[in-house]
Amino acid sequence: VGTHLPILQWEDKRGLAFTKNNLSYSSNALVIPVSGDYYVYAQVTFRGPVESGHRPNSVTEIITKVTDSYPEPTQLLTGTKTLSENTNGWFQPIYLGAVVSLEVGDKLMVNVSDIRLVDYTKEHKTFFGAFLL
Amino acid sequence: VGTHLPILQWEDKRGLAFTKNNLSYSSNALVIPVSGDYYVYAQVTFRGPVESGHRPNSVTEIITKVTDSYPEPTQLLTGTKTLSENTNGWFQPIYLGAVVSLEVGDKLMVNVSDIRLVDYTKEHKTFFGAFLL
Amino acid sequence: VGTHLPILQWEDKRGLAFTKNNLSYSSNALVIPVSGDYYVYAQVTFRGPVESGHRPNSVTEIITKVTDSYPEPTQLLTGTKTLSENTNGWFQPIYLGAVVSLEVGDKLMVNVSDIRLVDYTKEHKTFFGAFLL
Amino acid sequence: GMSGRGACPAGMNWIETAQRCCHPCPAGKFLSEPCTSLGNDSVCRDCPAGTFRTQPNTFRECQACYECDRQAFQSVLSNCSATSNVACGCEPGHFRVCLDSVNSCTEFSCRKCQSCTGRLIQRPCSEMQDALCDSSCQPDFYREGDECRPCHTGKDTCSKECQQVCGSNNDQGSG
Repeated sequence: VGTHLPILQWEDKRGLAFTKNNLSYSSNALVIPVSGDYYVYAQVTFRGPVESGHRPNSVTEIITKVTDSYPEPTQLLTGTKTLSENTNGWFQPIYLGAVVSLEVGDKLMVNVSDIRLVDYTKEHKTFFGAFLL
Repeated sequence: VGTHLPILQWEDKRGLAFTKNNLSYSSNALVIPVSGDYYVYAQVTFRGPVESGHRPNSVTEIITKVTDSYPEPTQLLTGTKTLSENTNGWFQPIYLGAVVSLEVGDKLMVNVSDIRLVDYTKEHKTFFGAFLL
Repeated sequence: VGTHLPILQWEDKRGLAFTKNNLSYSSNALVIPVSGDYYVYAQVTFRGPVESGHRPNSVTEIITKVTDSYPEPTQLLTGTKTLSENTNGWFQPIYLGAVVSLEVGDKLMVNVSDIRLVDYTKEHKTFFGAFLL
Repeated sequence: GMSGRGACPAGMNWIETAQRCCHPCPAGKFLSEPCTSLGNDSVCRDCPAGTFRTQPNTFRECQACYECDRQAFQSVLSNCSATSNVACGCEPGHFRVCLDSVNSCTEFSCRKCQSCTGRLIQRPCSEMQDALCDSSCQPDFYREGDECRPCHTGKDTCSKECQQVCGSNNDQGSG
Protein backbone atom coordinates (compact mmCIF):
# COMPACT_ATOMS: atom_id res chain seq x y z
CA VAL A 1 0.00 0.00 0.00
CA GLY A 2 1.45 3.38 -1.05
CA THR A 3 1.66 4.85 2.38
CA HIS A 4 5.00 3.30 3.27
CA LEU A 5 6.29 5.80 0.72
CA PRO A 6 8.48 8.67 1.94
CA ILE A 7 6.66 11.52 3.71
CA LEU A 8 7.35 15.12 2.73
CA GLN A 9 8.33 17.74 5.27
CA TRP A 10 6.82 21.23 5.03
CA GLU A 11 7.57 24.80 6.03
CA ASP A 12 4.60 26.11 8.08
CA LYS A 13 5.63 29.63 9.09
CA ARG A 14 7.95 31.41 6.71
CA GLY A 15 7.11 33.01 3.37
CA LEU A 16 3.65 32.18 2.04
CA ALA A 17 3.18 29.38 4.58
CA PHE A 18 0.85 29.87 7.57
CA THR A 19 -1.45 27.95 9.88
CA LYS A 20 -4.43 29.39 11.76
CA ASN A 21 -7.72 28.51 13.49
CA ASN A 22 -5.86 25.78 15.42
CA LEU A 23 -5.05 23.83 12.28
CA SER A 24 -1.47 22.99 13.32
CA TYR A 25 1.52 21.34 11.72
CA SER A 26 3.68 18.88 13.62
CA SER A 27 5.97 16.00 12.61
CA ASN A 28 5.24 16.32 8.92
CA ALA A 29 1.47 16.37 9.32
CA LEU A 30 -1.42 18.83 9.43
CA VAL A 31 -3.40 18.07 12.57
CA ILE A 32 -7.18 18.47 12.37
CA PRO A 33 -8.49 20.62 15.28
CA VAL A 34 -12.23 20.10 14.78
CA SER A 35 -14.25 17.38 13.04
CA GLY A 36 -15.85 18.37 9.74
CA ASP A 37 -15.51 18.42 5.98
CA TYR A 38 -12.27 19.91 4.69
CA TYR A 39 -11.06 20.75 1.21
CA VAL A 40 -7.59 19.19 1.24
CA TYR A 41 -5.09 19.94 -1.55
CA ALA A 42 -1.42 19.57 -2.44
CA GLN A 43 0.83 20.10 -5.42
CA VAL A 44 4.21 18.44 -5.79
CA THR A 45 6.53 19.42 -8.63
CA PHE A 46 8.74 16.50 -9.55
CA ARG A 47 11.90 17.00 -11.58
CA GLY A 48 14.82 14.94 -12.84
CA PRO A 49 17.19 13.54 -13.60
CA VAL A 50 18.73 13.22 -10.19
CA GLU A 51 21.78 11.06 -10.50
CA SER A 52 22.68 9.57 -13.82
CA GLY A 53 21.03 6.44 -14.97
CA HIS A 54 18.22 6.40 -12.47
CA ARG A 55 15.19 7.49 -14.44
CA PRO A 56 11.90 6.40 -12.94
CA ASN A 57 9.12 5.62 -15.34
CA SER A 58 6.49 7.26 -13.14
CA VAL A 59 5.94 9.70 -10.25
CA THR A 60 3.27 9.44 -7.56
CA GLU A 61 1.84 11.82 -4.96
CA ILE A 62 -0.56 10.60 -2.24
CA ILE A 63 -2.39 12.62 0.43
CA THR A 64 -2.80 10.25 3.38
CA LYS A 65 -4.79 10.35 6.61
CA VAL A 66 -3.51 8.80 9.83
CA THR A 67 -5.90 8.28 12.72
CA ASP A 68 -4.42 7.44 16.12
CA SER A 69 -7.10 4.87 16.79
CA TYR A 70 -6.47 2.97 13.53
CA PRO A 71 -3.16 1.28 12.73
CA GLU A 72 -3.17 1.79 8.98
CA PRO A 73 -3.05 5.08 7.09
CA THR A 74 -5.87 5.81 4.63
CA GLN A 75 -5.06 7.01 1.14
CA LEU A 76 -7.33 10.01 0.47
CA LEU A 77 -6.09 11.32 -2.88
CA THR A 78 -3.59 9.93 -5.37
CA GLY A 79 -2.00 11.47 -8.46
CA THR A 80 0.23 9.17 -10.43
CA LYS A 81 1.71 9.69 -13.90
CA THR A 82 4.08 7.85 -16.18
CA LEU A 83 7.01 9.83 -17.49
CA SER A 84 7.49 9.99 -21.21
CA GLU A 85 10.05 12.69 -21.41
CA ASN A 86 13.04 11.20 -23.16
CA THR A 87 14.79 14.54 -22.86
CA ASN A 88 17.32 14.59 -20.05
CA GLY A 89 15.92 17.45 -17.97
CA TRP A 90 12.23 16.97 -17.12
CA PHE A 91 9.77 18.46 -14.63
CA GLN A 92 6.15 17.60 -13.90
CA PRO A 93 3.65 19.06 -11.40
CA ILE A 94 0.84 16.94 -9.90
CA TYR A 95 -2.06 18.79 -8.23
CA LEU A 96 -4.63 17.04 -6.02
CA GLY A 97 -7.64 18.47 -4.20
CA ALA A 98 -10.97 17.22 -2.82
CA VAL A 99 -13.41 17.38 0.08
CA VAL A 100 -12.90 14.74 2.77
CA SER A 101 -14.62 14.17 6.12
CA LEU A 102 -12.12 14.32 8.96
CA GLU A 103 -12.23 13.83 12.72
CA VAL A 104 -10.51 15.94 15.35
CA GLY A 105 -6.94 14.63 15.77
CA ASP A 106 -6.65 13.16 12.30
CA LYS A 107 -3.27 13.80 10.69
CA LEU A 108 -2.81 14.62 6.99
CA MET A 109 0.46 13.88 5.21
CA VAL A 110 1.83 13.85 1.68
CA ASN A 111 3.73 10.77 0.45
CA VAL A 112 5.74 10.67 -2.75
CA SER A 113 7.18 7.86 -4.83
CA ASP A 114 10.75 9.22 -4.67
CA ILE A 115 11.75 12.09 -2.45
CA ARG A 116 14.88 12.82 -4.49
CA LEU A 117 12.68 13.84 -7.42
CA VAL A 118 10.72 16.47 -5.47
CA ASP A 119 11.47 20.11 -6.32
CA TYR A 120 11.29 21.65 -2.86
CA THR A 121 13.42 24.69 -3.86
CA LYS A 122 10.48 27.09 -4.36
CA GLU A 123 7.41 27.39 -2.13
CA HIS A 124 5.16 28.25 -5.08
CA LYS A 125 5.98 25.00 -6.89
CA THR A 126 5.31 22.47 -4.13
CA PHE A 127 2.62 23.22 -1.51
CA PHE A 128 0.05 21.56 0.75
CA GLY A 129 -2.99 22.83 2.63
CA ALA A 130 -6.53 22.33 3.91
CA PHE A 131 -9.52 24.47 4.94
CA LEU A 132 -12.74 23.70 6.77
CA LEU A 133 -15.92 24.17 4.71
CA VAL B 1 -20.77 19.16 -28.60
CA GLY B 2 -18.37 17.08 -26.50
CA THR B 3 -21.11 16.19 -24.14
CA HIS B 4 -22.36 13.21 -26.10
CA LEU B 5 -19.25 11.60 -24.64
CA PRO B 6 -19.71 8.75 -22.16
CA ILE B 7 -20.83 9.77 -18.67
CA LEU B 8 -19.05 8.35 -15.62
CA GLN B 9 -20.93 6.60 -12.84
CA TRP B 10 -19.95 7.29 -9.23
CA GLU B 11 -20.12 5.68 -5.80
CA ASP B 12 -21.86 8.12 -3.42
CA LYS B 13 -22.04 6.25 -0.10
CA ARG B 14 -19.27 3.76 0.51
CA GLY B 15 -15.68 4.44 1.53
CA LEU B 16 -14.64 8.09 1.29
CA ALA B 17 -17.75 8.99 -0.72
CA PHE B 18 -20.60 10.93 0.91
CA THR B 19 -23.33 13.45 0.14
CA LYS B 20 -24.92 15.88 2.59
CA ASN B 21 -26.87 19.15 2.90
CA ASN B 22 -29.30 17.86 0.26
CA LEU B 23 -26.65 17.73 -2.43
CA SER B 24 -27.81 14.39 -3.84
CA TYR B 25 -26.53 11.97 -6.42
CA SER B 26 -28.89 10.29 -8.88
CA SER B 27 -28.52 8.79 -12.36
CA ASN B 28 -24.85 9.67 -12.68
CA ALA B 29 -25.31 13.31 -11.66
CA LEU B 30 -24.91 15.55 -8.62
CA VAL B 31 -28.21 17.41 -8.22
CA ILE B 32 -27.99 21.01 -6.97
CA PRO B 33 -30.37 21.60 -4.02
CA VAL B 34 -30.07 25.38 -3.70
CA SER B 35 -29.03 28.08 -6.18
CA GLY B 36 -25.62 29.64 -5.56
CA ASP B 37 -21.92 29.55 -6.39
CA TYR B 38 -20.28 26.16 -6.03
CA TYR B 39 -16.67 25.04 -6.25
CA VAL B 40 -16.98 22.01 -8.53
CA TYR B 41 -14.04 19.61 -8.99
CA ALA B 42 -13.18 16.19 -10.41
CA GLN B 43 -10.11 14.11 -11.06
CA VAL B 44 -10.05 11.22 -13.51
CA THR B 45 -7.03 8.95 -13.74
CA PHE B 46 -6.74 7.53 -17.23
CA ARG B 47 -4.59 4.49 -17.94
CA GLY B 48 -3.75 2.19 -20.83
CA PRO B 49 -3.23 0.28 -22.91
CA VAL B 50 -6.62 -1.33 -22.90
CA GLU B 51 -6.63 -3.74 -25.80
CA SER B 52 -3.72 -4.10 -28.15
CA GLY B 53 -3.31 -1.59 -30.89
CA HIS B 54 -5.93 0.86 -29.72
CA ARG B 55 -3.86 3.74 -28.42
CA PRO B 56 -5.71 7.03 -28.31
CA ASN B 57 -3.75 10.15 -29.07
CA SER B 58 -5.45 12.12 -26.30
CA VAL B 59 -7.66 11.84 -23.20
CA THR B 60 -10.40 14.30 -22.24
CA GLU B 61 -12.42 14.97 -19.09
CA ILE B 62 -15.37 17.40 -19.11
CA ILE B 63 -17.56 18.53 -16.20
CA THR B 64 -20.98 19.26 -17.70
CA LYS B 65 -24.15 20.95 -16.46
CA VAL B 66 -27.60 19.81 -17.56
CA THR B 67 -30.67 21.93 -16.89
CA ASP B 68 -34.11 20.33 -17.28
CA SER B 69 -35.54 23.29 -19.15
CA TYR B 70 -32.75 23.42 -21.71
CA PRO B 71 -32.09 20.69 -24.32
CA GLU B 72 -28.33 21.16 -24.55
CA PRO B 73 -25.78 20.44 -21.79
CA THR B 74 -23.28 23.17 -20.94
CA GLN B 75 -19.57 22.37 -20.74
CA LEU B 76 -18.28 23.94 -17.51
CA LEU B 77 -14.68 22.66 -17.25
CA THR B 78 -12.54 20.71 -19.69
CA GLY B 79 -9.15 19.03 -19.26
CA THR B 80 -7.73 17.51 -22.42
CA LYS B 81 -4.20 16.20 -22.95
CA THR B 82 -2.36 14.49 -25.78
CA LEU B 83 -0.59 11.27 -24.92
CA SER B 84 3.06 10.95 -25.76
CA GLU B 85 3.93 7.90 -23.78
CA ASN B 86 5.45 5.43 -26.15
CA THR B 87 5.92 2.97 -23.33
CA ASN B 88 3.25 0.35 -23.27
CA GLY B 89 1.83 0.94 -19.79
CA TRP B 90 0.83 4.59 -19.22
CA PHE B 91 -1.33 6.47 -16.68
CA GLN B 92 -2.33 10.10 -16.54
CA PRO B 93 -4.47 12.02 -14.01
CA ILE B 94 -6.47 15.12 -15.03
CA TYR B 95 -7.75 17.40 -12.24
CA LEU B 96 -10.34 20.14 -12.81
CA GLY B 97 -11.87 22.61 -10.37
CA ALA B 98 -13.53 26.03 -10.47
CA VAL B 99 -16.37 28.16 -9.12
CA VAL B 100 -19.58 28.09 -11.18
CA SER B 101 -22.98 29.67 -10.62
CA LEU B 102 -25.68 26.99 -10.45
CA GLU B 103 -29.46 26.97 -10.09
CA VAL B 104 -31.52 24.62 -7.97
CA GLY B 105 -32.19 21.44 -9.97
CA ASP B 106 -29.11 21.72 -12.15
CA LYS B 107 -27.32 18.41 -12.67
CA LEU B 108 -23.52 18.03 -12.80
CA MET B 109 -21.89 15.14 -14.65
CA VAL B 110 -18.42 14.06 -15.74
CA ASN B 111 -17.88 13.00 -19.36
CA VAL B 112 -14.74 11.29 -20.62
CA SER B 113 -13.33 10.70 -24.07
CA ASP B 114 -13.09 6.92 -23.61
CA ILE B 115 -14.58 5.11 -20.64
CA ARG B 116 -12.36 2.04 -21.18
CA LEU B 117 -9.32 4.15 -20.24
CA VAL B 118 -10.68 5.31 -16.86
CA ASP B 119 -9.01 3.82 -13.75
CA TYR B 120 -12.04 3.43 -11.51
CA THR B 121 -10.37 0.73 -9.35
CA LYS B 122 -9.40 3.08 -6.49
CA GLU B 123 -11.56 5.85 -5.05
CA HIS B 124 -8.55 8.04 -4.30
CA LYS B 125 -7.49 8.11 -7.95
CA THR B 126 -10.77 9.11 -9.61
CA PHE B 127 -13.19 11.37 -7.71
CA PHE B 128 -15.83 14.08 -8.20
CA GLY B 129 -17.43 16.62 -5.88
CA ALA B 130 -18.87 20.08 -5.24
CA PHE B 131 -19.45 22.41 -2.30
CA LEU B 132 -21.47 25.60 -1.87
CA LEU B 133 -19.42 28.72 -1.11
CA VAL C 1 12.04 35.82 -11.86
CA GLY C 2 9.02 34.53 -13.82
CA THR C 3 6.84 37.55 -13.40
CA HIS C 4 8.24 39.45 -16.34
CA LEU C 5 6.41 36.77 -18.34
CA PRO C 6 3.38 37.78 -20.39
CA ILE C 7 0.16 38.40 -18.45
CA LEU C 8 -3.10 36.82 -19.61
CA GLN C 9 -6.25 38.85 -20.22
CA TRP C 10 -9.59 37.51 -19.07
CA GLU C 11 -13.32 37.80 -19.88
CA ASP C 12 -15.15 38.75 -16.65
CA LYS C 13 -18.79 39.14 -17.69
CA ARG C 14 -19.89 37.02 -20.61
CA GLY C 15 -20.72 33.32 -20.57
CA LEU C 16 -19.67 31.46 -17.43
CA ALA C 17 -17.53 34.37 -16.23
CA PHE C 18 -18.75 36.59 -13.37
CA THR C 19 -17.48 38.71 -10.50
CA LYS C 20 -19.39 39.51 -7.31
CA ASN C 21 -19.03 40.62 -3.66
CA ASN C 22 -16.75 43.47 -4.85
CA LEU C 23 -14.09 41.10 -6.16
CA SER C 24 -13.47 43.08 -9.35
CA TYR C 25 -11.44 42.59 -12.49
CA SER C 26 -9.45 45.44 -14.01
CA SER C 27 -6.36 45.67 -16.26
CA ASN C 28 -5.78 41.93 -16.34
CA ALA C 29 -6.01 41.45 -12.58
CA LEU C 30 -8.49 40.35 -9.93
CA VAL C 31 -8.54 43.07 -7.28
CA ILE C 32 -8.97 41.94 -3.66
CA PRO C 33 -11.76 43.91 -1.93
CA VAL C 34 -11.23 42.73 1.67
CA SER C 35 -8.21 41.26 3.46
CA GLY C 36 -8.41 37.56 4.26
CA ASP C 37 -7.55 34.05 3.13
CA TYR C 38 -8.60 33.22 -0.42
CA TYR C 39 -8.57 29.99 -2.39
CA VAL C 40 -7.02 31.14 -5.67
CA TYR C 41 -7.03 28.88 -8.75
CA ALA C 42 -6.39 28.94 -12.50
CA GLN C 43 -6.16 26.47 -15.35
CA VAL C 44 -4.38 27.25 -18.60
CA THR C 45 -4.62 24.83 -21.52
CA PHE C 46 -1.51 25.11 -23.65
CA ARG C 47 -1.49 23.78 -27.21
CA GLY C 48 0.82 23.66 -30.18
CA PRO C 49 2.31 23.83 -32.64
CA VAL C 50 1.85 27.40 -33.64
CA GLU C 51 3.03 28.63 -37.02
CA SER C 52 6.70 29.26 -36.55
CA GLY C 53 8.40 25.91 -36.20
CA HIS C 54 9.31 27.11 -32.73
CA ARG C 55 8.60 24.17 -30.46
CA PRO C 56 9.12 24.93 -26.78
CA ASN C 57 10.43 22.22 -24.49
CA SER C 58 8.30 23.36 -21.57
CA VAL C 59 5.24 25.41 -20.59
CA THR C 60 4.79 27.44 -17.40
CA GLU C 61 1.83 29.05 -15.63
CA ILE C 62 2.31 31.36 -12.62
CA ILE C 63 -0.32 33.02 -10.42
CA THR C 64 1.25 36.27 -9.23
CA LYS C 65 0.34 38.85 -6.59
CA VAL C 66 1.12 42.56 -7.04
CA THR C 67 0.85 44.87 -4.07
CA ASP C 68 0.90 48.63 -4.65
CA SER C 69 3.19 49.18 -1.70
CA TYR C 70 5.81 46.71 -2.92
CA PRO C 71 7.70 47.10 -6.19
CA GLU C 72 8.09 43.44 -7.06
CA PRO C 73 5.38 40.90 -7.82
CA THR C 74 5.21 37.79 -5.64
CA GLN C 75 4.90 34.37 -7.25
CA LEU C 76 2.11 32.57 -5.40
CA LEU C 77 1.66 29.36 -7.42
CA THR C 78 3.65 27.88 -10.28
CA GLY C 79 2.92 24.95 -12.58
CA THR C 80 5.68 24.11 -15.02
CA LYS C 81 6.01 21.04 -17.23
CA THR C 82 8.40 19.82 -19.89
CA LEU C 83 6.86 18.79 -23.17
CA SER C 84 7.61 15.39 -24.56
CA GLU C 85 5.05 15.28 -27.30
CA ASN C 86 6.81 14.42 -30.48
CA THR C 87 3.56 14.35 -32.43
CA ASN C 88 2.91 17.65 -34.05
CA GLY C 89 -0.47 18.45 -32.50
CA TRP C 90 -0.22 18.58 -28.70
CA PHE C 91 -2.16 20.10 -25.79
CA GLN C 92 -1.50 20.22 -22.08
CA PRO C 93 -3.64 21.68 -19.27
CA ILE C 94 -2.00 22.98 -16.06
CA TYR C 95 -4.26 23.48 -13.02
CA LEU C 96 -3.13 25.41 -9.92
CA GLY C 97 -5.01 26.15 -6.69
CA ALA C 98 -4.18 27.00 -3.07
CA VAL C 99 -5.09 29.17 -0.09
CA VAL C 100 -3.16 32.44 0.17
CA SER C 101 -3.43 35.34 2.59
CA LEU C 102 -4.22 38.56 0.74
CA GLU C 103 -4.65 42.22 1.68
CA VAL C 104 -7.30 44.60 0.41
CA GLY C 105 -6.05 46.11 -2.88
CA ASP C 106 -3.78 43.21 -3.78
CA LYS C 107 -3.95 42.27 -7.47
CA LEU C 108 -3.84 38.69 -8.76
CA MET C 109 -2.64 37.90 -12.27
CA VAL C 110 -1.74 34.87 -14.37
CA ASN C 111 1.59 34.82 -16.25
CA VAL C 112 2.50 32.26 -18.89
CA SER C 113 5.75 31.26 -20.53
CA ASP C 114 4.47 31.87 -24.08
CA ILE C 115 1.16 33.54 -24.81
CA ARG C 116 0.98 32.12 -28.34
CA LEU C 117 0.69 28.63 -26.85
CA VAL C 118 -2.40 29.42 -24.76
CA ASP C 119 -5.70 27.92 -25.96
CA TYR C 120 -8.03 30.88 -25.47
CA THR C 121 -10.73 29.52 -27.82
CA LYS C 122 -13.09 27.98 -25.20
CA GLU C 123 -13.92 29.40 -21.76
CA HIS C 124 -14.08 25.92 -20.16
CA LYS C 125 -10.46 25.12 -21.06
CA THR C 126 -8.67 28.17 -19.63
CA PHE C 127 -10.07 29.87 -16.52
CA PHE C 128 -9.06 31.83 -13.40
CA GLY C 129 -10.80 32.64 -10.13
CA ALA C 130 -10.70 33.19 -6.37
CA PHE C 131 -13.05 33.02 -3.37
CA LEU C 132 -12.83 34.20 0.21
CA LEU C 133 -12.83 31.44 2.84
CA GLY D 1 -48.94 31.36 -12.92
CA MET D 2 -48.24 29.94 -9.46
CA SER D 3 -47.56 26.26 -8.99
CA GLY D 4 -45.04 24.03 -7.26
CA ARG D 5 -41.51 23.75 -8.50
CA GLY D 6 -41.31 21.87 -11.75
CA ALA D 7 -45.04 21.58 -12.22
CA CYS D 8 -45.34 24.18 -14.98
CA PRO D 9 -47.77 23.94 -17.87
CA ALA D 10 -46.27 22.89 -21.19
CA GLY D 11 -44.16 25.60 -22.75
CA MET D 12 -43.39 27.32 -19.45
CA ASN D 13 -40.38 26.99 -17.15
CA TRP D 14 -40.20 27.17 -13.35
CA ILE D 15 -38.27 30.27 -12.22
CA GLU D 16 -36.79 29.62 -8.79
CA THR D 17 -36.12 33.25 -7.90
CA ALA D 18 -39.63 34.30 -8.87
CA GLN D 19 -41.20 31.08 -7.53
CA ARG D 20 -43.44 30.90 -10.61
CA CYS D 21 -43.72 29.55 -14.11
CA CYS D 22 -42.79 31.90 -16.95
CA HIS D 23 -42.59 31.64 -20.71
CA PRO D 24 -39.02 31.08 -21.91
CA CYS D 25 -37.23 33.72 -23.93
CA PRO D 26 -36.65 32.90 -27.59
CA ALA D 27 -33.31 31.69 -28.93
CA GLY D 28 -30.82 34.56 -29.20
CA LYS D 29 -32.12 36.13 -25.98
CA PHE D 30 -31.78 35.55 -22.22
CA LEU D 31 -34.06 36.12 -19.26
CA SER D 32 -33.31 39.55 -17.83
CA GLU D 33 -36.32 39.71 -15.49
CA PRO D 34 -38.75 36.87 -14.74
CA CYS D 35 -42.50 37.34 -15.31
CA THR D 36 -44.72 38.73 -12.63
CA SER D 37 -48.15 37.34 -11.77
CA LEU D 38 -49.48 37.49 -15.33
CA GLY D 39 -46.91 34.89 -16.35
CA ASN D 40 -46.30 36.21 -19.81
CA ASP D 41 -44.35 39.40 -19.29
CA SER D 42 -40.80 38.10 -18.76
CA VAL D 43 -38.20 40.67 -19.78
CA CYS D 44 -35.93 39.06 -22.36
CA ARG D 45 -32.81 40.78 -23.66
CA ASP D 46 -30.65 40.12 -26.72
CA CYS D 47 -27.55 38.03 -26.15
CA PRO D 48 -24.63 40.52 -25.95
CA ALA D 49 -22.07 40.41 -28.76
CA GLY D 50 -19.83 37.38 -28.40
CA THR D 51 -22.56 35.25 -26.80
CA PHE D 52 -25.43 33.13 -28.07
CA ARG D 53 -28.40 30.89 -27.17
CA THR D 54 -29.44 28.33 -29.72
CA GLN D 55 -32.74 27.42 -27.97
CA PRO D 56 -35.62 29.07 -26.10
CA ASN D 57 -34.47 29.42 -22.48
CA THR D 58 -34.87 30.99 -19.09
CA PHE D 59 -31.15 31.40 -18.43
CA ARG D 60 -29.79 34.56 -16.84
CA GLU D 61 -26.93 34.74 -19.32
CA CYS D 62 -26.03 33.56 -22.81
CA GLN D 63 -23.21 31.16 -23.68
CA ALA D 64 -19.84 32.62 -24.63
CA CYS D 65 -18.92 32.00 -28.29
CA TYR D 66 -15.93 29.81 -29.01
CA GLU D 67 -13.13 31.35 -31.06
CA CYS D 68 -11.32 29.82 -34.01
CA ASP D 69 -7.70 28.98 -33.29
CA ARG D 70 -5.96 31.23 -35.79
CA GLN D 71 -2.52 30.17 -34.62
CA ALA D 72 -3.40 26.57 -35.45
CA PHE D 73 -4.42 27.64 -39.00
CA GLN D 74 -8.13 27.49 -38.26
CA SER D 75 -10.48 29.74 -40.20
CA VAL D 76 -14.00 30.91 -39.49
CA LEU D 77 -16.61 28.98 -41.52
CA SER D 78 -19.49 30.89 -39.96
CA ASN D 79 -19.37 33.67 -37.41
CA CYS D 80 -20.96 33.42 -34.00
CA SER D 81 -24.48 34.88 -34.09
CA ALA D 82 -27.01 35.46 -31.33
CA THR D 83 -28.46 32.01 -32.05
CA SER D 84 -25.41 29.96 -33.11
CA ASN D 85 -21.83 29.36 -32.02
CA VAL D 86 -18.90 30.08 -34.32
CA ALA D 87 -18.02 27.27 -36.75
CA CYS D 88 -14.32 26.77 -37.47
CA GLY D 89 -12.58 24.98 -40.31
CA CYS D 90 -9.09 24.98 -41.79
CA GLU D 91 -7.44 27.64 -43.90
CA PRO D 92 -7.01 26.82 -47.58
CA GLY D 93 -4.09 24.44 -48.13
CA HIS D 94 -4.67 22.79 -44.72
CA PHE D 95 -6.69 19.80 -43.55
CA ARG D 96 -8.13 18.75 -40.18
CA VAL D 97 -6.15 16.50 -37.86
CA CYS D 98 -8.66 15.31 -35.26
CA LEU D 99 -7.13 15.50 -31.80
CA ASP D 100 -9.88 13.52 -30.17
CA SER D 101 -10.46 10.54 -32.34
CA VAL D 102 -13.60 9.49 -30.46
CA ASN D 103 -15.30 12.85 -30.16
CA SER D 104 -16.41 13.66 -33.75
CA CYS D 105 -13.46 15.94 -34.33
CA THR D 106 -14.71 18.94 -32.41
CA GLU D 107 -11.08 19.43 -31.32
CA PHE D 108 -8.77 19.54 -34.27
CA SER D 109 -5.65 21.27 -35.53
CA CYS D 110 -5.01 22.12 -39.15
CA ARG D 111 -2.01 20.70 -40.96
CA LYS D 112 -0.51 21.79 -44.24
CA CYS D 113 -1.60 19.64 -47.19
CA GLN D 114 1.25 17.72 -48.80
CA SER D 115 2.08 19.03 -52.23
CA CYS D 116 2.32 16.21 -54.75
CA THR D 117 5.21 17.85 -56.63
CA GLY D 118 6.16 15.68 -59.53
CA ARG D 119 3.34 13.24 -58.92
CA LEU D 120 -0.23 12.82 -60.05
CA ILE D 121 -2.78 13.70 -57.38
CA GLN D 122 -4.90 10.64 -56.64
CA ARG D 123 -7.15 12.57 -54.24
CA PRO D 124 -6.94 16.31 -53.70
CA CYS D 125 -6.52 17.75 -50.20
CA SER D 126 -9.90 18.46 -48.56
CA GLU D 127 -11.17 19.88 -45.26
CA MET D 128 -11.14 16.45 -43.67
CA GLN D 129 -8.12 14.71 -45.20
CA ASP D 130 -4.72 15.23 -46.75
CA ALA D 131 -4.03 14.96 -50.45
CA LEU D 132 -3.18 11.47 -51.70
CA CYS D 133 -0.26 11.50 -54.16
CA ASP D 134 0.38 8.87 -56.76
CA SER D 135 3.32 6.71 -55.75
CA SER D 136 5.00 6.96 -59.14
CA CYS D 137 6.50 10.13 -60.56
CA GLN D 138 4.91 12.09 -63.39
CA PRO D 139 6.49 12.04 -66.82
CA ASP D 140 9.60 14.29 -66.96
CA PHE D 141 10.25 13.59 -63.27
CA TYR D 142 12.60 11.01 -61.78
CA ARG D 143 12.66 9.49 -58.30
CA GLU D 144 15.28 10.55 -55.81
CA GLY D 145 14.64 9.04 -52.37
CA ASP D 146 10.93 9.52 -51.84
CA GLU D 147 10.80 12.68 -53.90
CA CYS D 148 10.16 13.26 -57.58
CA ARG D 149 12.59 15.69 -59.27
CA PRO D 150 12.08 17.38 -62.62
CA CYS D 151 14.39 16.08 -65.38
CA HIS D 152 15.72 19.21 -66.96
CA THR D 153 17.10 20.96 -63.93
CA GLY D 154 20.39 21.42 -65.74
CA LYS D 155 22.05 19.40 -63.04
CA ASP D 156 25.29 17.95 -64.31
CA THR D 157 25.02 14.78 -62.23
CA CYS D 158 22.19 12.58 -63.40
CA SER D 159 21.83 9.46 -61.30
CA LYS D 160 21.10 6.08 -62.86
CA GLU D 161 17.42 6.62 -62.06
CA CYS D 162 17.58 10.07 -63.59
CA GLN D 163 19.13 8.77 -66.75
CA GLN D 164 16.64 5.99 -67.12
CA VAL D 165 13.77 8.47 -66.99
CA CYS D 166 15.27 11.61 -68.34
CA GLY D 167 18.27 10.28 -70.28
CA SER D 168 16.68 10.70 -73.74
CA ASN D 169 15.12 14.13 -73.17
CA ASN D 170 18.30 15.42 -71.44
CA ASP D 171 20.25 14.95 -74.71
CA GLN D 172 17.64 16.87 -76.67
CA GLY D 173 16.98 19.53 -74.01
CA SER D 174 20.44 20.82 -73.20
CA GLY D 175 21.96 19.85 -76.62
